[in-house]
Amino acid sequence: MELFAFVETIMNWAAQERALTALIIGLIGAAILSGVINVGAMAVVWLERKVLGDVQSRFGPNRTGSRWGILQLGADAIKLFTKEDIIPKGADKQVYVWAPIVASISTMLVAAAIPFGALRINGVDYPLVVANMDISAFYVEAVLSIMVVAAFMAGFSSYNKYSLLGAFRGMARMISYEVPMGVCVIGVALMAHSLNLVDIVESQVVWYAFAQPIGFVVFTIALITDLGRMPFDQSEAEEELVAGYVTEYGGIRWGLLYFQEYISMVLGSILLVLLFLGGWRGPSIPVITIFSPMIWFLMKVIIVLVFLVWLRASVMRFRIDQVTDLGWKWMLPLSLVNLAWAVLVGLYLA
Amino acid sequence: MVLKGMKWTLKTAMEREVTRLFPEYMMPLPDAERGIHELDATICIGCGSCARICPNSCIEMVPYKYGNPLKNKKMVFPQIDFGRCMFCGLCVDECPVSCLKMGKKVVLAGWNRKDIIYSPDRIAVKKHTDKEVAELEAEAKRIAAEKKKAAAAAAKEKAAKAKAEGSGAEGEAKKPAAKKAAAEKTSEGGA
Amino acid sequence: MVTASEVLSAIKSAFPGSVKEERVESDRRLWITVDPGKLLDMTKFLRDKHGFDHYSGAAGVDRIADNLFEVVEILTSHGAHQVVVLMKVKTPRDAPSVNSLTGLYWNANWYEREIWEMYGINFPGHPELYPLLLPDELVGAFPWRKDFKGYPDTSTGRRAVESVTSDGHTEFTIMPTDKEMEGGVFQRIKVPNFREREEMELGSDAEMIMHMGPQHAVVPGPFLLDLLLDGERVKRAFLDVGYIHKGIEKIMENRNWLQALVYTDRMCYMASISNNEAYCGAVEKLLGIVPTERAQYIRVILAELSRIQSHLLGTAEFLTLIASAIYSPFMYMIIDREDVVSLIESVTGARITHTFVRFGGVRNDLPPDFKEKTLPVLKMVKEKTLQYKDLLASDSIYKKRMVGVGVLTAEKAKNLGVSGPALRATNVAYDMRREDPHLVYPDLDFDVITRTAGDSAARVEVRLDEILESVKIIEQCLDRIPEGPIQEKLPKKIKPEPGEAYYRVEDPRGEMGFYVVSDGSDKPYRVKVRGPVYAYFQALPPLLEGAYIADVVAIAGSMDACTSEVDR
Amino acid sequence: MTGEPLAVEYYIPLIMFLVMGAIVPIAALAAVKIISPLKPNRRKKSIYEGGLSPVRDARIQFNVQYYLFAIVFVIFDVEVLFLYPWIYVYASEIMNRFVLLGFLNMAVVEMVLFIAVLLLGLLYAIKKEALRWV
Repeated sequence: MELFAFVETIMNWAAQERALTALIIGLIGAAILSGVINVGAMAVVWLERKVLGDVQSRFGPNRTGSRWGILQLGADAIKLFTKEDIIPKGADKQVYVWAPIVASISTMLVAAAIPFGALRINGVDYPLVVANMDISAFYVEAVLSIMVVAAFMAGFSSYNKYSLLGAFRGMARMISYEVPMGVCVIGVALMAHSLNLVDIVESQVVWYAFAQPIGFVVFTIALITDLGRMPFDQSEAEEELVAGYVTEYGGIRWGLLYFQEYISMVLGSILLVLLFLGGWRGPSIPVITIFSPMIWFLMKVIIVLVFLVWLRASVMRFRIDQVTDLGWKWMLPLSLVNLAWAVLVGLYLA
Repeated sequence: MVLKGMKWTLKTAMEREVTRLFPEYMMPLPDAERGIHELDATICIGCGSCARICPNSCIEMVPYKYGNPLKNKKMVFPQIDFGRCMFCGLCVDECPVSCLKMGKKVVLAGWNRKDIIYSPDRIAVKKHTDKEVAELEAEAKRIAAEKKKAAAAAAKEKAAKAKAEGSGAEGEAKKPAAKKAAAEKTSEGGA
Repeated sequence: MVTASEVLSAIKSAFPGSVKEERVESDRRLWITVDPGKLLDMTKFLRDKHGFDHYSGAAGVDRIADNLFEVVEILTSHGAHQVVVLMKVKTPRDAPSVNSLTGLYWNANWYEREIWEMYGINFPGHPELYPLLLPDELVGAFPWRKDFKGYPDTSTGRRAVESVTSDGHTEFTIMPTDKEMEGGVFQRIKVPNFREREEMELGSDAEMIMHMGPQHAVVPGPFLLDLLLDGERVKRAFLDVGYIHKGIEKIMENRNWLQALVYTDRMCYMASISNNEAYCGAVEKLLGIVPTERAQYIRVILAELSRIQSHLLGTAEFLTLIASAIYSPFMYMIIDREDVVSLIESVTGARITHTFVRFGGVRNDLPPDFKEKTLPVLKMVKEKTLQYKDLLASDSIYKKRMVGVGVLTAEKAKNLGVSGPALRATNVAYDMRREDPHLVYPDLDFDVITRTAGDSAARVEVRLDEILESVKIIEQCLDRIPEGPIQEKLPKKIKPEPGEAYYRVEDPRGEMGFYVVSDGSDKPYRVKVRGPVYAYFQALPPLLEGAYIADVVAIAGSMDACTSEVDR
Repeated sequence: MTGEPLAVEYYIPLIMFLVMGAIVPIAALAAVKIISPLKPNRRKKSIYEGGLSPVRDARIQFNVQYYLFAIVFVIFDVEVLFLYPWIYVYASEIMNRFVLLGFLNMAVVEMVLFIAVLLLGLLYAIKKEALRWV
């Protein structure tokens, strides 16, 4: 009966005029955002190559499209689209095919609830967000870990030992860091008295990175782990497991999985900026006042992204047992310490 | 902690790249570089030492026009198959007249295997022109004719001597035969 | 100090009448031919009573003229004294059999397996006499015998057979010729192949065997490391080599003395000067010449430069294995190495395969401004190496990953027969430059670097410290190098007197020995290479047991292996 | 149930995004099907394992240790789930009435007790080596 009531509510709602607006907004938002994050991720792939090149005294891409190699990604995309699409023998075909799609869905679902900056009109910031939910922080954190399910699907269905181990490693890593990450989000939400990302940003008179330094560090580490970046990229450690869970993927299927990783990297950086680095808050810039929150926001995101790439170039990889140990024995207690700190500050000092 | 590494990478990011963009910028090569061979066709005597010492048998002696017929009687010069050459430099060391050298050219590419078999013409850095060759050939003919004359004269003399002293020319006759046998042996080895 | 003649008299008094032939070449070399029946006792006597605790290798020689096979066992000591005993055992050609030394020395295993598959000499008492280097089709063909005609018989002109599979792929199979099958030249020996052997070890359903290699990121070249895994822990490791076996030792028998030199470069391109030097040193012994002093200095300078570049690359490759190819200090080491390689190139004319050392000298003299060019590079290398040491010492992830991983104790390392940095990391100061002085090394002042921990971190530290020592050596050489000729006078045709020589040098990776036999012709009769990496590889499986997959990579990387030399 | 508290407007875009997320890869796969050549054979379809055919297959029985990991995770994830609604509650008016000794908020006390019990469990798990990677 509950379900029936729910359907009825939806029908009632759909009869209203607001329904059409919401649908149109949703569709336009989805189309625009999927374009934006795809382009953003492409920019990040290019950025990574260029930054890595710089850090290692190399040029990075420098032939395709002028000295800066900006067309390199186009060339790569053409290659991926024209490669033969092969499903290995012995693979669990359904799961194998669905893994990239699930990955893509997970990132899109995250993108729906994440504010991509704001516009400042008459001194008020209007956030650019499609689904401004009350519990968006909780929602984003939950949906972000669907990515690892996709990775597990990919690894498990491939019928390959490297993939299998990679999938296990990815899962274990997610398991070990999901809890500290959640507790850190709770710490932030406590101080902001809200789980809405827009409210969290707006409540950051002082960045939460300064208000909760431990939480910031733990969250960053947990985020890097969730994104599978160095030094936590055990699930695709190429020296041991070749390419981990994507070993058996080729052509566009590999391209999709690979690309989703970069999209989630962008989204993760945005999340870090929103939760701890004050989001789009920042002084107005004259003349382009309307875009000033956007500029601050993008600047912070790019700095976080560059930091991630830079980290990749300068640290060694942990062993998987050390990663899980670190998660359970250090990150979880530390996140609880942070929570206690947040409770104290939130309850008695504020 | 890992901060030292991060500091180092940051520092390097600020510095200039050390990579060279290859076709535009070639690295400086030392004088001793063992690159593509350079043949001085004007002094090569076509002895084939290089072909014999080559561990990969990539040198073949082939006829070639613009050499010095005075020195190189058969007018054969080394042709090098760079598909097999490993640039060990033994041929250069072995050359008795130092006509073969290895230069600073190292770029070696072709569309197929035949493209990287370099004929004497391609590796020659010094060669005679048509005119010079003609002159030298004339010269060679002249010298050969003179020699023939001299040899005939010597033979006459010798014959005269031999008549006088008995048979002594047997040793002379044996020598060319031995040489011929040796040449056959090497050609087998080369193949 | 114990000398070779003392060892000889001790053997003679303990085993009267069992020494058939004897030759005391110098204080450090003793050649004896012994009674096959007494081989085991005599080896045991040498090991227990006279400190010969290092089995350096074994070589098979086909004496077809005498209708005999020879097996030469090379015994030395880890620092107790400097005598090398080359103990020959003769065995008839029609039923060759020599007692196995695996009971006395664990590391005799691979050497005997190699002789068995190449010559068909049987080793009673060997626990696993399986083919090591040869592909399955060639087992039983005994390709290193002198009467081997090529496989398939090159005289019949039949080569690999081309066939097209059902999905359109061209496959090549090498079949034995009919003549060989009929004539019984080709006897197929029935032994379980590698895969069958490892499948026997598979236990419960939770275990699996994972290939690492032959085409895998961990390996420095194609070899197969199979891990029997329980979860992520290695229960057993199996190692299969021979994927790129080039048969260099056999090729050298078919080239003349000078041409054969070229192939020593290609054994391991990271250490080509050392390999050149080892081969030339052995031939010089046969020829009875000594290189000129200037040539000796040049050889030392280049060998040490080559050691620097090899250690830099070895450490860099090792870092890629525990970090990733993106880890920047890897690139920095490669960049530093480029300068060193350019220096070597300015002398030899080639960047990796130098073919530089010649009998009695070297190919080129140093360029005139060599010293001015070298000193800044050395200074840079020194600075950078100290920085790398500092970086690794301060990196907590590195310490977490490497300290206490892949620990070798001194006893175990000696038993496994490893040498070079891996042995010195266990506090055994065993360095050929000290043990078997050659060139001008005795005049030079340098330390043999050791560490006590014996783990992967210690091995890398030893390597980095050795770079500093090499810098020291080169600086001394540059100060002292005399003027003079770079090439000793050589006979026009290089034809050493019949005889044999064993010469060993300190390769960047350890003990590199060349055993060279001459029959008086212009070609080597037999060349046997005793390479350091061969010993490392053999020691790898026992070292890996109980490690995580991630540690397997680290341990294998810290050994700084070079497959090309194993499959020489 | 009324229309307002469900806030359907927020969830309709999510469905749109879900559809969009599925369409992009499916469109890409369809494009590849049209553009790229397809000539599969046994070798191309074979599993990559270092260039050799694998010994036995990759479907092994997993070590029970993996499940221990998962169980510990489930326990703690539930903890985190409990914490989320608690954020809204602990500082509310109602809870401010339950204050011990003038400053101890009962909601906080309860949560501290709850987490303490779980931490004891974690300690036990660590002690028993349930979290040791295999």
